[in-house]
Amino acid sequence: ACGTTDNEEEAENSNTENETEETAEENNEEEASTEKETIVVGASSVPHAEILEEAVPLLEEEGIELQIETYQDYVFPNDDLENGTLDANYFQHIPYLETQMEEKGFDFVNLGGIHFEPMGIYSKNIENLEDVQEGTVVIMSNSVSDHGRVLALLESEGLIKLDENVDIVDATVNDVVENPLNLEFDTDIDAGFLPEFYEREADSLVAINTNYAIEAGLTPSEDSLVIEGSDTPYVNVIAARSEDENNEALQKLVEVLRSEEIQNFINEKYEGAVVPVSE
Amino acid sequence: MLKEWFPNVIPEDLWIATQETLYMTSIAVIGTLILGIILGLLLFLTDRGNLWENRVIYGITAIVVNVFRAIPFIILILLLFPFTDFLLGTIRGWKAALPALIIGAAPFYARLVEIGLKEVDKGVIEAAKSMGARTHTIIMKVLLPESMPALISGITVTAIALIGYTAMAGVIGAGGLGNLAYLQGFQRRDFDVVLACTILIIIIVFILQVIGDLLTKAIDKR
Amino acid sequence: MLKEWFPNVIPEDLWIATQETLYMTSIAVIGTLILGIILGLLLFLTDRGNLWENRVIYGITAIVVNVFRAIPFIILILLLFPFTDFLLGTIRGWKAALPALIIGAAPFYARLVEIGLKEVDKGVIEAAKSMGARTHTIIMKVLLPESMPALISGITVTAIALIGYTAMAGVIGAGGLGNLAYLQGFQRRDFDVVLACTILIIIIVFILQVIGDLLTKAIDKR
Amino acid sequence: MIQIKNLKKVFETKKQKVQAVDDVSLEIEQGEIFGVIGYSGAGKSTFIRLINRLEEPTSGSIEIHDKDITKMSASELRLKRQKIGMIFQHFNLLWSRTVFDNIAFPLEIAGAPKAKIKEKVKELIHLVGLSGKESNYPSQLSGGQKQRVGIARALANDPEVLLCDEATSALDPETTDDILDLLVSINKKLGLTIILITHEMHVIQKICHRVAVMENGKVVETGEVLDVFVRPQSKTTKRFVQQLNPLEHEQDKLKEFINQHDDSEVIKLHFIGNNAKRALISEIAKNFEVEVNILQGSIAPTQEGSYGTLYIQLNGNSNVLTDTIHYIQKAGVEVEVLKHA
Amino acid sequence: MIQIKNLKKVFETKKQKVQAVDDVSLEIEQGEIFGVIGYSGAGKSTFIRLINRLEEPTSGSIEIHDKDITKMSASELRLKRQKIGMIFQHFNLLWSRTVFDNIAFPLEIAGAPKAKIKEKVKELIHLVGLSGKESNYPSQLSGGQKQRVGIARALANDPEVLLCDEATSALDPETTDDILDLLVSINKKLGLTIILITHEMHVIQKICHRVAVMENGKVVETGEVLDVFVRPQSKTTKRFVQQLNPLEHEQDKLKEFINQHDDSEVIKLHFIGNNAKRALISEIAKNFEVEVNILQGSIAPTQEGSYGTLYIQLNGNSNVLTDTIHYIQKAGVEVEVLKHA
Ligand SMILES: Nc1ncnc2c1ncn2[C@@H]1O[C@H](COP(=O)(O)OP(=O)(O)OP(=O)(O)O)[C@@H](O)[C@H]1O
Ligand SMILES: Nc1ncnc2c1ncn2[C@@H]1O[C@H](COP(=O)(O)OP(=O)(O)OP(=O)(O)O)[C@@H](O)[C@H]1O
Ligand SMILES: [Mg+2]
Ligand SMILES: [Mg+2]
Repeated sequence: ACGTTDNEEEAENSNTENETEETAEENNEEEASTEKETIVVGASSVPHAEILEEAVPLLEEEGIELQIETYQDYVFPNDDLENGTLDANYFQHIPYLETQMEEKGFDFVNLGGIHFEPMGIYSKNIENLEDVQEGTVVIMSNSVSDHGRVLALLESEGLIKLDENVDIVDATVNDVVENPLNLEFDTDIDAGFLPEFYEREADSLVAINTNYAIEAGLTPSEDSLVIEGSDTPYVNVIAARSEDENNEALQKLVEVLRSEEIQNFINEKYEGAVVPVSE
Repeated sequence: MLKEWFPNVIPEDLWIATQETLYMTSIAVIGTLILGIILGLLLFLTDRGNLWENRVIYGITAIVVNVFRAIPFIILILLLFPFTDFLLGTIRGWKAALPALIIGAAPFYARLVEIGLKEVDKGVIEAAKSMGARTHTIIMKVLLPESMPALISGITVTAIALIGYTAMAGVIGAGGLGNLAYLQGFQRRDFDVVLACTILIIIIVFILQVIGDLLTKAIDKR
Repeated sequence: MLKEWFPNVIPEDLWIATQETLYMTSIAVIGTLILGIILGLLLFLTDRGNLWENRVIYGITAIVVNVFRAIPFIILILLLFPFTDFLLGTIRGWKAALPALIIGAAPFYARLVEIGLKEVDKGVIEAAKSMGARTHTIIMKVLLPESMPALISGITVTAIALIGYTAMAGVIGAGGLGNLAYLQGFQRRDFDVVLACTILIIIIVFILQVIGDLLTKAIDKR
Repeated sequence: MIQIKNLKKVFETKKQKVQAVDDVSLEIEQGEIFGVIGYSGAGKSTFIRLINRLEEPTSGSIEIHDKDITKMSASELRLKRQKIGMIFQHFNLLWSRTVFDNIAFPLEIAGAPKAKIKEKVKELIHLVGLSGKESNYPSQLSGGQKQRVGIARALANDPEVLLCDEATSALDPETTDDILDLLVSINKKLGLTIILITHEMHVIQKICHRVAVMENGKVVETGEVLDVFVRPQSKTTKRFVQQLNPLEHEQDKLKEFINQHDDSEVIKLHFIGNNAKRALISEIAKNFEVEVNILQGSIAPTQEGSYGTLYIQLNGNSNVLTDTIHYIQKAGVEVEVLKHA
Repeated sequence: MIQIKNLKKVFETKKQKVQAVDDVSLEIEQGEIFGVIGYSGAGKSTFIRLINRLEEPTSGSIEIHDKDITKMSASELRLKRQKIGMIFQHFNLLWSRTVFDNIAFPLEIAGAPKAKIKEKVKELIHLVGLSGKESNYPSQLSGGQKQRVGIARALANDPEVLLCDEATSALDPETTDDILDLLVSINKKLGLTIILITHEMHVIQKICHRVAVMENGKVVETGEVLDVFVRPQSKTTKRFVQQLNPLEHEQDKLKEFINQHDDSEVIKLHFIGNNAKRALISEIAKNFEVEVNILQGSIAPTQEGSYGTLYIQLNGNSNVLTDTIHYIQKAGVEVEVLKHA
């Protein structure tokens, strides 16, 4: 099976049939909803796959079988959406989706935002951003799509200045034009390791996605030195091929994910690390 | 007890992942064995002072072997997409991981085969030559049998390394225990899942090692 | 030309990554060599019918070796954080990758060492015993020199595998060519970067292989 | 059958060049048993390995059945080698095969059918006296047993030529004799040509027709065995021939005897061919006023008549002694006077 | 010095149990050169390997200097072994070391200073005749040269006991003699005890004081060399003793001679000790009306007098022949009548 890590038994069953079904799937969707319909959604492990897992029984009631493919990286889910392996994916935020569509020429649509994970900057020893010393290390994940976000946060706090000609979303550490404190950037840590770095690199600033921060036992609202607010553009969305813009099953999926039940689940489970949106 | 010690472990997932690891590893081991022995023999035979001494073929084989050992696994997977797609019609799932696994591991095993073949007593090869044996016969009846303990220990080592590789094959949805440990365990910080997966991997490794050791011992008549 | 063929390659980055790879690999190779030979000797000597025959120590060594070979590399890195922190005072950068690299590669090399030692002529070990040699002397003057070609070929193979591992060490910011290929090349789809990194890796691998082969040939007097 | 012309082999090590085989020319007939002797390091093994091209000659040619083996293609060479058996100084058995399978190996190479292999191997195992050890591995054999496996293996494929590198040096006399008898009988029955390195002269004496003596890579002497035995030319050959009378060369001990009898003459008699049959000693004793005392020596029948050496002491009047010696010389026996009265 | 009691060694293979050494009890004196002979597979190598415990005995004890070696701790055994040199049947040289370094090895083990090692090794290389080959690797040596490296190595550390497993079987007679002389001189100078396996009886004859004959793991005969030579008891021993007269056992050839002279008597004379000095043959010729013809045989001086066998043919009147034989017997020479007139 294709690396799924689904919780639900229903999903489990389809897992083994997956290889044989894979080619047939595309046809199935086109024929639409006479029988039980199957949609395949690619997702990152946390929290996307977990949220989807919660939605499985709800969609079941609607006669839709949801199959979840979990991905380790951020490149293949879009590739697979393009080549038809997936019907939709749920792992990326709007800026990333847009860049990808532009660069790779993907013909995707945003079916709707589901949540955002506020990025926060934490440090074990530094109490306040005013106390940041000269030459302090800033640690962020190795996901290129996070870099602009973190830099934007730092800029908003006046620690650095970015090149005005560069779109914030695409900014990298090479676009820092003013760096009065000579901050050192460490940009290639696997996101999963960030809590460890927070713990052990006590004198650094660590930019952690809130979900990992919570897993590590931090309380974002109290422990963060600075955290993204709800005005963020980094909302995670369900993306699909443009031709499926009006696919009923996918519409249902978005609907269910924005339902009160799921929103409550998100709020309870992630305690602020993942914030549901229903725009 | 399982529930108590491993609250986040879903037995079915674990079972499926184990199967995936076993499938991937066993098929990849077979492929690696065949390809590795062929490449290893080529390296050995075309080397200076040996039966098929041939600088050109040796050079080419050495380059192939080294290049494929050198490429980071994730890049290798990427490079092999067209080939995998052509061969299997898909580039996802554990089957799609096989070409990369085999092509990643075979050059490595080829070197171990070469090391083993170099240890074969030259006098014995001479004896076979003096009997007028074809190179084919020398390979099948002298080189391989006389280096068998090293070949078996070598494939054991390679098989265990392959298990490590399968974890990386997770990026293309190959599944397996390593991937489960990373995604459900490490990323979600459910360390009981990591532990369970690791224990299962260790068990598999031990079984492989024991089989390898027993075979080596049974075969070694020196 | 560089600009034309590799528009996205930043030479300084490439240079730094190359250095990181070289540093990581060379120090890790030294560590692996030492640890691997010690573990390999332990495995060999405590095995049945050998000098230090000892079921318990053999069992423990085998378990240690197998467990560390079995754990997926990324999990190994995680597990080693406390140790790394204690040892180096940081878990960042290429130095922090060393413990995981060494502990990941040494068990593997240990098995290759064991294979090499098993090929040493038993008659020669007996000769040394008959002269009243201490085990220490037998190790230093018989086992190691007589298996030297296999040990050198083995460390060459391991060193090249280590280069592959350094790519994985990228997850903790260890840098290196493999990581550069992944981050700047793969993630951003700048395949010229992947190509440049791969070429550099291949060059390093070739240099390693040539050194290994030359050494083996110079040393093998059979 | 085998014509060797100007054969040379040079080994180069870092520090020196060794001329292991130096301009050797020889002819060996079909059905001949040809011995090669020489000191350790003389180049014997190298020479024999050149014959089936296990060692590439530096220069020179080796023709077997009028085909130059040094110019053969790989496949011709292979077929030729199937008919050249070789017994190695260091056995070179496959550790991974049992005694049975080691002996079966050349038959497998030649593509013999299973049933024939089985029969042939069983017969050979019996012939070399290894019955009961069929399924032992080489590591479970004694030195001599390994040697015998090597011999059986070399004979398995009914070779036309057999190259033996000290084939019996690890064997006790009884087993040696059995093996030599076996070789001779195959030689007679099938016309097998044998080239045999040894340092045991009685092996040469027992089975060889001709012998070559090597020294520093050169052949310093060749000829019929008896000729070489009787009239060894080089120092090396003389030393080897002494071995046949294993006690003869202990001249130190002989000296004690010589000095004890100051009034006697000590002479060395050399019997060549038929003369040894004559009752020489008793004739002397009857015809001359001398006392004859055999000090030391050895005498034996060979195919071309008796051959041997006796050291005898003659006591008597010096005139009589001179006459006696003349008498002996006239009888066709070589005399050497070691000590005058 | 070495006391061996009820020593047993059983090898078990899948198909059979081999009693390689079977209840051997022996005593070997300080300074003795002790030979061991026996057919291939008799258990000689196993026996000698038990003495320095390279092989663990199945049962029995081996005391060297009154200390049971089978009960020694590892470190005691190690120190003991430094004083027991061993020459292996298959040399067991380190391929990674040059001739010089191979010989230096036991000295390094014993912790000798560099300068002493250098001196000692040079001396040994000279003694075994390998000058000029110091920096060769074993793969660049001939069989006999390897053997000599093994010998030099075994002697390097001035051992008290030397175990030789066919130490000279790969050597030509000249080199063998040199090596044996070397061993004897060390034996005399330093009181080195030597246990020596060989199948060359002249080696036994030349240097051994006592000899044991093994058969199927058992010692079937032991004793002073001359005793065993003169009065071999077991069939095995007889067969080995024949080797000393390398031509004697060719009874087939002898028979031709015997049949040719129908009117003669063929007798075998056995000389033991001083009798061989007497002018027996000439006395017979003078005193009796017989013609004496020496057919075959060998005779030689040993330390305890001449020793040898002669086959002679007596032609004459049958009464006279009987008298002659009586005369010979009275002279103290053993007589065996092979063919009556
Ligand atoms: N490891 C073993 N396993 C089984 N049998 C063995 C083993 N080693 C020796 N033997 C058997 O024990 C017997 C005695 O062997 P050993 O090597 O002592 O003979 P040897 O007298 O030295 O003969 P040779 O003169 O041929 O060297 C032989 O029959 C041999 O096959
Ligand atoms: N590969 C080699 N490299 C260098 N020298 C060599 C090599 N092989 C043999 N020699 C040398 O060539 C000479 C002849 O060796 P060869 O083995 O032919 O001697 P041999 O007559 O068989 O002696 P032995 O009776 O001791 O076996 C020796 O001096 C040896 O040192
Ligand atoms: Mg030789
Ligand atoms: Mg033996």
